[in-house]
Amino acid sequence: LAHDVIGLGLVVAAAVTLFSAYRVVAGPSTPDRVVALDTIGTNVVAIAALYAMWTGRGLFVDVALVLAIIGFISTIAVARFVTEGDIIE
Amino acid sequence: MTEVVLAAVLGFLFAVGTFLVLRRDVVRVVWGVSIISQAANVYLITMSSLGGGAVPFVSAGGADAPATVDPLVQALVLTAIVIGFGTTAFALVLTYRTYEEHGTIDMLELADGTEEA
Amino acid sequence: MLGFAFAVLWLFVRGVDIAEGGELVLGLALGEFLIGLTVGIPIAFLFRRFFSPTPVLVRTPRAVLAALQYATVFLWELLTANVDVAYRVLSPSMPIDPDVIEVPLRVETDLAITTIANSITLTPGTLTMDYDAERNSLYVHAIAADDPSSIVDPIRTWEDLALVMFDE
Amino acid sequence: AWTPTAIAVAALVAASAFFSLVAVVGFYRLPDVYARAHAASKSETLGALLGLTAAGVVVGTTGEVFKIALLALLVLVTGPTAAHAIVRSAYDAGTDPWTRDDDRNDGDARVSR
Amino acid sequence: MSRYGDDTTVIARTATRIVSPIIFVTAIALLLQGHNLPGGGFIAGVLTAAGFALIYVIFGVDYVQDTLLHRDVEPAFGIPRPALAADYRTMFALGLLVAAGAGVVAMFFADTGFAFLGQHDWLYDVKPLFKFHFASAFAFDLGVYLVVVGGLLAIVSVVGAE
Amino acid sequence: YAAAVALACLGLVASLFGTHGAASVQWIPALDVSLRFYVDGLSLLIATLASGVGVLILTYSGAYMHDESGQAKYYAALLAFMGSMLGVAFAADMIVLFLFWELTSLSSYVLIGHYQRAGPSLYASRKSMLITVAGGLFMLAGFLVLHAVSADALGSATWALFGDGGILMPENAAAMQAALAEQGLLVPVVALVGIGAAAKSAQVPLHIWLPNAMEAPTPVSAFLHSATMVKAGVYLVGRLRPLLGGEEWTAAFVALGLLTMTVAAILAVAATDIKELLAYSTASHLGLIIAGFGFTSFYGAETGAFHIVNHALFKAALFLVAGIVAHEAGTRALNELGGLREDLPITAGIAVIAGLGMAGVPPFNGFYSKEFLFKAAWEYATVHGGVAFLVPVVAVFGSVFTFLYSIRFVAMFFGDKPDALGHVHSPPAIMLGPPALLATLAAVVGLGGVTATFGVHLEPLETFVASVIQATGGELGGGAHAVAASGAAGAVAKGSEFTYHLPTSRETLPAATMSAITIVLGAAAYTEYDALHDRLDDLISGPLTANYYYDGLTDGANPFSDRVREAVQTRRLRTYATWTLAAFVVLTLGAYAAAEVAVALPIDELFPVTPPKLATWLVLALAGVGAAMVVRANSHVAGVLTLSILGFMIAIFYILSKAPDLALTQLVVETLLLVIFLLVLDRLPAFYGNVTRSTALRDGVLSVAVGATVATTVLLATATRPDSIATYFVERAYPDGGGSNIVNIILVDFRAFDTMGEIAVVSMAALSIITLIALRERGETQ
Amino acid sequence: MSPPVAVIAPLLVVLGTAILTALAHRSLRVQRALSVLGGVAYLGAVAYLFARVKAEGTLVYQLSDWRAPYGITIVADDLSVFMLAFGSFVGVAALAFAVAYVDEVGQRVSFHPLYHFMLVGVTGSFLTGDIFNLFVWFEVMLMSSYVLVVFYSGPEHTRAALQYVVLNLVGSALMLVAIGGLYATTGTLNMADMARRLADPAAFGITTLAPVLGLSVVLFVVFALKAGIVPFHWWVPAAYRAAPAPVSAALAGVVKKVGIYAIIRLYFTVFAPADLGELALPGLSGSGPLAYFGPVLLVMAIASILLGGVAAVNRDRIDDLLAYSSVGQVGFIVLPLALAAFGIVAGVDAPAPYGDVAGVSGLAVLGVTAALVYSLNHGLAKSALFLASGAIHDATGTSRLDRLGGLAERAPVLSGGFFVAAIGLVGIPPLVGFFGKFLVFDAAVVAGSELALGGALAGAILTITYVTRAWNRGFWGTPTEVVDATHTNRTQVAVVVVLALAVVGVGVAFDPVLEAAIEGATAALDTQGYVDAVNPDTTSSATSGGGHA
Repeated sequence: LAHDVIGLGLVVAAAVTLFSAYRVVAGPSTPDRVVALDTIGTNVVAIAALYAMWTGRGLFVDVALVLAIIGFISTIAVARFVTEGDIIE
Repeated sequence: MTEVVLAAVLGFLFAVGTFLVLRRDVVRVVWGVSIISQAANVYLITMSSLGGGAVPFVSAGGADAPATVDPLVQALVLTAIVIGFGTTAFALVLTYRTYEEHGTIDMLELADGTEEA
Repeated sequence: MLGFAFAVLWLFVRGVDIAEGGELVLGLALGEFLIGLTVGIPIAFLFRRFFSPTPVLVRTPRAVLAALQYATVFLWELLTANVDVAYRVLSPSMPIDPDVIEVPLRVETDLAITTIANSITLTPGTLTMDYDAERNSLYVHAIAADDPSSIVDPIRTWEDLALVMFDE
Repeated sequence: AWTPTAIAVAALVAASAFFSLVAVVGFYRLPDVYARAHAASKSETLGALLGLTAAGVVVGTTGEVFKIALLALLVLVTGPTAAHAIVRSAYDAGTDPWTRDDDRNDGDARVSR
Repeated sequence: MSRYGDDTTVIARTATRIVSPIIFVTAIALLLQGHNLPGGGFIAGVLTAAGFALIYVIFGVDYVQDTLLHRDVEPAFGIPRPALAADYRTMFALGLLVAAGAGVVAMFFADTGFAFLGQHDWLYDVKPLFKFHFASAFAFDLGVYLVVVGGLLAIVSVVGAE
Repeated sequence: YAAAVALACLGLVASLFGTHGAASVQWIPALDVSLRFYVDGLSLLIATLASGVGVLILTYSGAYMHDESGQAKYYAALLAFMGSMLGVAFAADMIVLFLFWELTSLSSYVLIGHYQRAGPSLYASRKSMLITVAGGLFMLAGFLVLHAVSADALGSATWALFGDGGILMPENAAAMQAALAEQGLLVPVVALVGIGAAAKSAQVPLHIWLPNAMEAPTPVSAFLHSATMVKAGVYLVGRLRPLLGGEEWTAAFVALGLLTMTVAAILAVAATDIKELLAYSTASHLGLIIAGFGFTSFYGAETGAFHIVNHALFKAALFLVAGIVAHEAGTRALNELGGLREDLPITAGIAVIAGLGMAGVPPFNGFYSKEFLFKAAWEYATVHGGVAFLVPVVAVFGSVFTFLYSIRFVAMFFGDKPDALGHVHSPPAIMLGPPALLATLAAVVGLGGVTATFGVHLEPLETFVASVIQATGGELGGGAHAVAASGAAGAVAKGSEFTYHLPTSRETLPAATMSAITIVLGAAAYTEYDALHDRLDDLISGPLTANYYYDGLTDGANPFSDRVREAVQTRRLRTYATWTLAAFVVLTLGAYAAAEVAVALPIDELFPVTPPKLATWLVLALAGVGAAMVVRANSHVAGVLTLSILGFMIAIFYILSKAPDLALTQLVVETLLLVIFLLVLDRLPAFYGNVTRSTALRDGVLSVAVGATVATTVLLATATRPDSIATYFVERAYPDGGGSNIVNIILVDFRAFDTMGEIAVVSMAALSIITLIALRERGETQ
Repeated sequence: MSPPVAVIAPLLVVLGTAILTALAHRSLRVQRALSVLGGVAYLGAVAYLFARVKAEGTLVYQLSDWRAPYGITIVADDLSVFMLAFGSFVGVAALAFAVAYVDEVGQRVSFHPLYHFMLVGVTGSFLTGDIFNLFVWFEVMLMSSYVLVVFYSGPEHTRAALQYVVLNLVGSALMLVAIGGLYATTGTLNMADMARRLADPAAFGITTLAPVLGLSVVLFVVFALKAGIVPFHWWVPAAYRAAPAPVSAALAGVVKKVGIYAIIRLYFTVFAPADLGELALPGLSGSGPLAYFGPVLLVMAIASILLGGVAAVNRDRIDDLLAYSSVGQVGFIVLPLALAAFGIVAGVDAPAPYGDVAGVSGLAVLGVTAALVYSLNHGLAKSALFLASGAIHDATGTSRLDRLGGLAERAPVLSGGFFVAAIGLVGIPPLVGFFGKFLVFDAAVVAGSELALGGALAGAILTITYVTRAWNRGFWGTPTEVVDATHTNRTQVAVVVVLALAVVGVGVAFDPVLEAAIEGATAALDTQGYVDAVNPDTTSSATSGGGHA
């Protein structure tokens, strides 16, 4: 049961990345591309964690850990870029 | 498992990469180059044609040696990723310098800048 | 002593297993803790200036209770918040009328402000848009803001919890 | 098999998948940037949180429970901060929030490019 | 305490203050557990560089420079503007030295080639507590870590100060 | 005091008289090329000529140019030239011969370019260098063929011309010739070597560098032209005569020789200044020598050998006289030089002796050698009959012109002196020394012939020329024809005894008549010399002369190379990338077609569908879609964001294919790349190149070709699973890697060298970005 | 000492110097001293390695002694030692020149580390024994040459660098593709092991060898791109012109050779024993990959000789002329390789000095020897010319021929060096150029292909035209006013003269060089010697991992 629910979760994650990728592409303005990207990032975090469950071994968790950090960093960087140009004043 | 899908996607990635490389403005060229190097990295992974088998981590204590996807390819890809990153970052800064020197970033009139001295 | 906090954090990161096979073996944890100490202290040394006067939360016991009940209220709000956001999003007629309201804050240590901002974002209906320093107030974007006060007073409850927690 | 941990895991994973979908649906349904950012990042953070607790319940040796706990804390802290950064940048980009009947009260705009 | 904060609100700053130790400790953890869990010098280096990049993004280079390392701002001659670049250069040169040194030093231990036969890990363990086997592949990892951190930070800070 | 040096080496040459040895020191034992020196008649002749004339020229130039700059370079080059000429004379193997051959052309290049400020001397030096070195290359090709052939003719391949196993040794010249013949390589070898010899000794059509080489100072041109350099070609022909002697050799060289003789003589008649006249006459006399060597009969060898001696004597004297005249009178134009007799008396005497020798008037020495040529031509005509008769006719025709211009040269000493000259004062004694010595030697040789009819021979000259003759093989017996007129007097009884005397006996009548005809015709034609002169002028301008082709070639090459370069080096990256990728696609598909690979589309194990497989498909599909969206991104920021989506997708793909720390690195690298992109992007202008349809179409086709190639490579490469070395890593990583993370163990422990190289790349990336930024402030090229 | 650490010594020396100069970026004099000291120590280490290899055959060195296919082996056999010998000489000469040529700030910022990293890449790629490592060292070499080309980031430096960077990034991606494919088909990264597996595929579970040809072509494209052969030579003129003179000397003398070496090593040793059945394309006879490469190389060689020669005739800047002529000379290097490929396919054998190595055809030995000798000549003469043009550029401020006249009077020593090097390029005996050309002609004659002979002759004549043209225009003639203001500084001239003398010296004492070249050629050609020098272990491993075919 847990196994196939997690399988389902994986498919959901793939779906989520697909839909939000559409938003990244067709988004009217830059910020909501970024929002889409950020959701994808955190979502992929959940995906990685789920996949860790799926294979049963827990070493994808610190992949997920790094992934969460990276998503956050890229969002912050893009958020700064959207406000005004150079990031490091 | 998914040679066909993978091969198609990889071919497509390379096609998009070269297409971008052939555009006029330098940023797209750099994009194309970075897409190509990332696709080359993925291509390397497919080379090991990942069949079944576990993660390439023997557990602590190292009893068994299950059939893992082979770790050599991952080492090669890891090296290739960082190398690609270094060169792409350099290419980026180079485009930025080119723009500073020439004032424009499209290839065409980069073409007919006069040559002197 | 914030090197000490880093040692604890290191314990968390390495994921030392305490209760493996029944009883807790502290030996391994202690070994890891010492490694954390040798790793944490240089980081603290490096970032000494970084953590500006993080309020040395002298743990007067009331603040500890306040922190505990803050965490429970936070968890509960988290669950209810997303339910009605999910409900609000999924219902065909989207009952949202978003508007930006401005909430002056009473806390002014910036750790308190940050916890307030984060907890607001995670509770239903509000997202902190901006914070301007000299007026010490938050711009909150409410998604279901039928009237400003029903949005403001859950923020007040968070505040007087935070006031107790950071005791200033 | 229906062991209690399996039920808990199934429930948590289902809930996390549900909240992730809600975030994406929120993406499409909500009209303007703030609402999108508002709904998406909030429920997305929660989705990740539930998935992580599911991982916490499931995982083998308890060595990694702390990692997952740390990951949960990280998602909890960086989620709203990222959303806040995005919304503020959108706000500085000058896209004004959409209201039901397009009237606004007591806000000011500061545009820098 | 000097002048910034015009466009980074306090929330972003304290969030970074809270998150960035986690990033650094994770990076060090990834470095130290490189041997038997996914880790190693690369990811640790790249992650630390990302952490520093985050700090540059939020706080800015000058803030890091004069409050963190209270280095004066004037770059020595021939260094681009952030004077930090000078000691990032030494950092990655040091990393290269550590990596090459780890190789050459291993050459003397087991008079084999320029590398490390199974590391004679000097596990100095005071027996009741931990046993910390310190691999000499770790020396190589440390070299890689220093190089990646120095290099990427030099890149980010130089391009950033641009 | 350079003369002292020359005297020293004349002494050395003198010491080699009469010896007959071969000395060799190893130079490159691997190729068995060794410095072989072989001393026999022909080489001694060339060596004495080079060193003897060298000594005279050096003393003469001591006075001639003691006021010009750059003398050290001049003397060094002259001595180097003489040394290399001696090398050519004594070289006994092909590579060493080629070595000294090229060295002569190099030193002549330096000598002709002596006036390095004057334009025409630069032009002349380049022309001579080009022609002689090009000729040398052809000759090298010929030698290589000879070398390759000698491998199976003599068993072991050698470079040696003489000494043991040398190809010109009499006992295996025949073997070589036979081997060349049945491989059909005889004609190309004769052609290649002929071109080399022709280039060097200024045969038609490669004679064009000769008149231009007049720019050099007179002693140089005298030295170069008359005495030595053009002798090198003749020496080569003489040297190879016993090897390649056959009727296609005769046909080739006689035609070449006689053609040069007439054309050069005509051009000499048309010349207007004395050095140019002497240059053309050198070319025609060399044609005569080559024609002589072309004949495989005994007379041919006699002509060649004897004429070399005579030509060196009178031509060197004439050049030095011309130098004196040009130096004192100041001008070189023929038509305002006249009546130099009463204030240049002894030079007049010298000029008369040398000039008449050149004309071939009895009893001067040129006459005997020309008569030998007539004998050779005549009995070649009698033997072959038919068209062979125009050989003597051409010989007579050419020698008429020779007679004409030589009388013209002598005539400028007689007659009235035009007042434009003023008083030409007599040259200092040591400028008169060498010409006087040469003229007396010429007179002695001439009188030797007169006394030969009365039976007193001058002994050493005849033995010397005899030794030269059988060095060039003398009578080439190879071949079916017998000497039809073998009724020659007892004079040729001992096979190689060489005498020259006035025509007394009866059967030299046709030769004597031919020479009489030339003298009469010449004297007749001399009266309206001027009319003849300016009719020749106007019909030699334009495309008849080879000069026109050479100038066309060199000047035409410049714009041609510009157009080639414009076509090739368009500074567009697009063309470069298209060429590179097109070549890549063509070569790879060619390789696949060549190896007829079977591309198998393994559809069948798409199933069973398991959720991670589905997830990876979705992710991969999304990666592809993301890449496509990058193309249609309408702003830089959008492109960067989709690129980072692509990065995320690839990271997920790594996670799903169980590569966690690859995912980690890919993710973090992706973020840092994103950060750097953003840092760089806001500095760049928002410029979006819009594409025209045609270019987009071509790019599309090319990129699809590239994609297809890569896709086939993927399909082919993953078709088979050989047993790779990864299994070894898996089970050895833990015990002696000491860690359970195999990837890290491989990176850090097994293949640490790659990691080393790769951190070098990272550090260089950092260093280079610092450099790019640091050197920005002073980026202007100094 | 047990395993020959001499093999790794040059690499360690250069790596150490690079690191130390990078560390000492404060004071310029320390950098210079360290850099020149490191260069000299590197030359010493290479000379020592050369002596060891000549004394006791190929030295193989397993890094951290993991058996060959599993660790990285470093092989110093006669071929790589030959290339390394003159590569290091040219590299150190260019370095000594750079100390006096590159300006102060550039040197203190990062010239020395970068240059030494380039030398690291060069040495690594010469000495390495496996393909991925070759890729890594290519990257190191490429990366440093990117930077060195943009060193003075003027407008058309950046432009040239941009094209160079983009082309090579695509090249390295393609190389990754080829290496991955090769690993997927043969299952190993080690060259010797790969040669062994290609020799009899069945023993290693390799079913088809067909894709190997394609993959080797992809690899060849990358090497051709690096060596600057014709359809891939686009970056050459721009990069050489944009780079500072010592860098372009190093590029022309060393980096180009790395491409040539990679071509020789991979095609003549590694891929030679693979037989793919009969090739299907018309006009190709024979069954090895060399049968396919023979004509390909021949066409590319002739094309590059003609194109380089013709384009070089009318250049009016010296380093432009030298750039095109180096494209032409590369044709001369590749031409005998094509003939060697023919030799191997058709099995013609050559006369004495080359014919007596067992098992390989004489022509192949002759071809590879000709290529090696010509690349030696090209390395020495061309880099002397580049350095001379740098010295001229530095002394007079311009390098346009029509503004240089009569340099021979004002700077006699420099022009003497230029003259000797130019003459060496033309092929006047007894300089090396003659022997290079002579061996190429000899190969053409022995192979009996007029096309090659004609191409070589045309190339030789074209070389004479542009060399005499450059010499007449630039050095003779009346001195112009920029020439009167020259003051050459003496280390530059000293380095040029040293290289010119090396050209003469190598020519006169050609015998040891030829033997070294012949041993290099034999080392390149007999794979069996190479394989059992490396001797990868033959654990026909019972556990074939993954379990499906």
